[in-house]
Amino acid sequence: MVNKILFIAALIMMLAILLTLYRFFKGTTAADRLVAFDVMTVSSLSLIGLIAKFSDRIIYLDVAMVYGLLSFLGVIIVARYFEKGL
Amino acid sequence: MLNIILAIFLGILIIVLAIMAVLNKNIVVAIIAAGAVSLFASVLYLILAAPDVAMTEAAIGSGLSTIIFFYVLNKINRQNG
Amino acid sequence: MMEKLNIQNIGLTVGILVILVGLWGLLTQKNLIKIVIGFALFDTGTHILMVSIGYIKYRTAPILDEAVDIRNAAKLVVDPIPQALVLTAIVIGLGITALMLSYVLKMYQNKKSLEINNYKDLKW
Amino acid sequence: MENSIVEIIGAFLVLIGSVFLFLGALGLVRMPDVFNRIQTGTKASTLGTFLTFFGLVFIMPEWWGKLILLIIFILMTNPVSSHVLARAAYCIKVPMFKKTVIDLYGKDAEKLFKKETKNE
Repeated sequence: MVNKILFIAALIMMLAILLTLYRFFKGTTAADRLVAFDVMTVSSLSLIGLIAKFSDRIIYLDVAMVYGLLSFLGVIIVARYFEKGL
Repeated sequence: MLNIILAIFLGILIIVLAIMAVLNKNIVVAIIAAGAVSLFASVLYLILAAPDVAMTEAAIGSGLSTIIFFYVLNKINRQNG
Repeated sequence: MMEKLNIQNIGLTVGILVILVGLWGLLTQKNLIKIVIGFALFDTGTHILMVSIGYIKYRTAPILDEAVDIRNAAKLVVDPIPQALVLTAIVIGLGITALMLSYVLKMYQNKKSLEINNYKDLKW
Repeated sequence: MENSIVEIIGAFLVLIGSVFLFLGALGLVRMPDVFNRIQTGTKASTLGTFLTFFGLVFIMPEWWGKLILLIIFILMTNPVSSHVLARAAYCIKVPMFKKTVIDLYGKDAEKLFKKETKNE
């Protein structure tokens, strides 16, 4: 029961990542693509949480933490570059 | 079963982002796409049972590489005018 | 057909395709920074290829904690040697990327151009 | 195979979180300009990730320490990145949607950017 519901949740998250990939592919300005990148990484963060539950290892959550920190850093760096140079 | 679906999905995502990083005219978008390739490759390493490689790839391949690319791009723009 | 569809074969296919896309970008682009981006893609492809060589079916990550019994650990975990090799290769790839970018900066300071067609100094 | 009622509550929380992530991505496709996309995308995806990790606390009770740490981390960093993104998009003058009614940030931003360039 629980495993089936989590399987459906993982499928919905994959669909969400595909929709943001469409915006990343088509977005007219560079800022659009940066927003799409941000939402894509946050969605895959919760996908990592589901992978950790399915394979039953707590060590995978550390990867989620590093992943979130580095995606945040990337968005900040690109936004600073847009604003007035690094 | 979920592992195989996730691996196929991440593979398609990685290849589409890589083709976009090669073909796009705008250099900023190309650098962001190359960073996204590294980030999704780290999720693929997680499915291939290598969490230490996933951590290092997310930290170095995506974070530090992007910072170095934008540092050089900023220096080039500043010399221009 | 369905027996061939396991995670190891998918990883090998994705790795080879990313290597080919990176090589295509390395050879056909005219901008110097785009060439360095193609090299970075090539690097990522080789890493995916090497990690998926060491994967064994139905086994888990080679980190010993309470989920993995120490006495039966050799029958429970995947091969850790390719992962250690890739861990070294990632850091060396960062070093090579930084070196190539510093060369790009020096070349731009000399000629004020990023086009590869303007650099013909060695063809005399 | 029987599951306790707490685990089923957690699974439904994860399902609601994934639906919120999907709605955020749908808004990212449907909205007309950059600022609307920033608003709908980051707000809905923050709530979706929060609900997903909170549901995993119910399913795996012995992992609660790292999951709560991740929730606090998401709640701190995601609004900051959305704010920085909106400021950068305003600064490079991305065109707004043509039905935009009011722009209160305009005059303040002009003064602010002028002062910053003078200081340099």
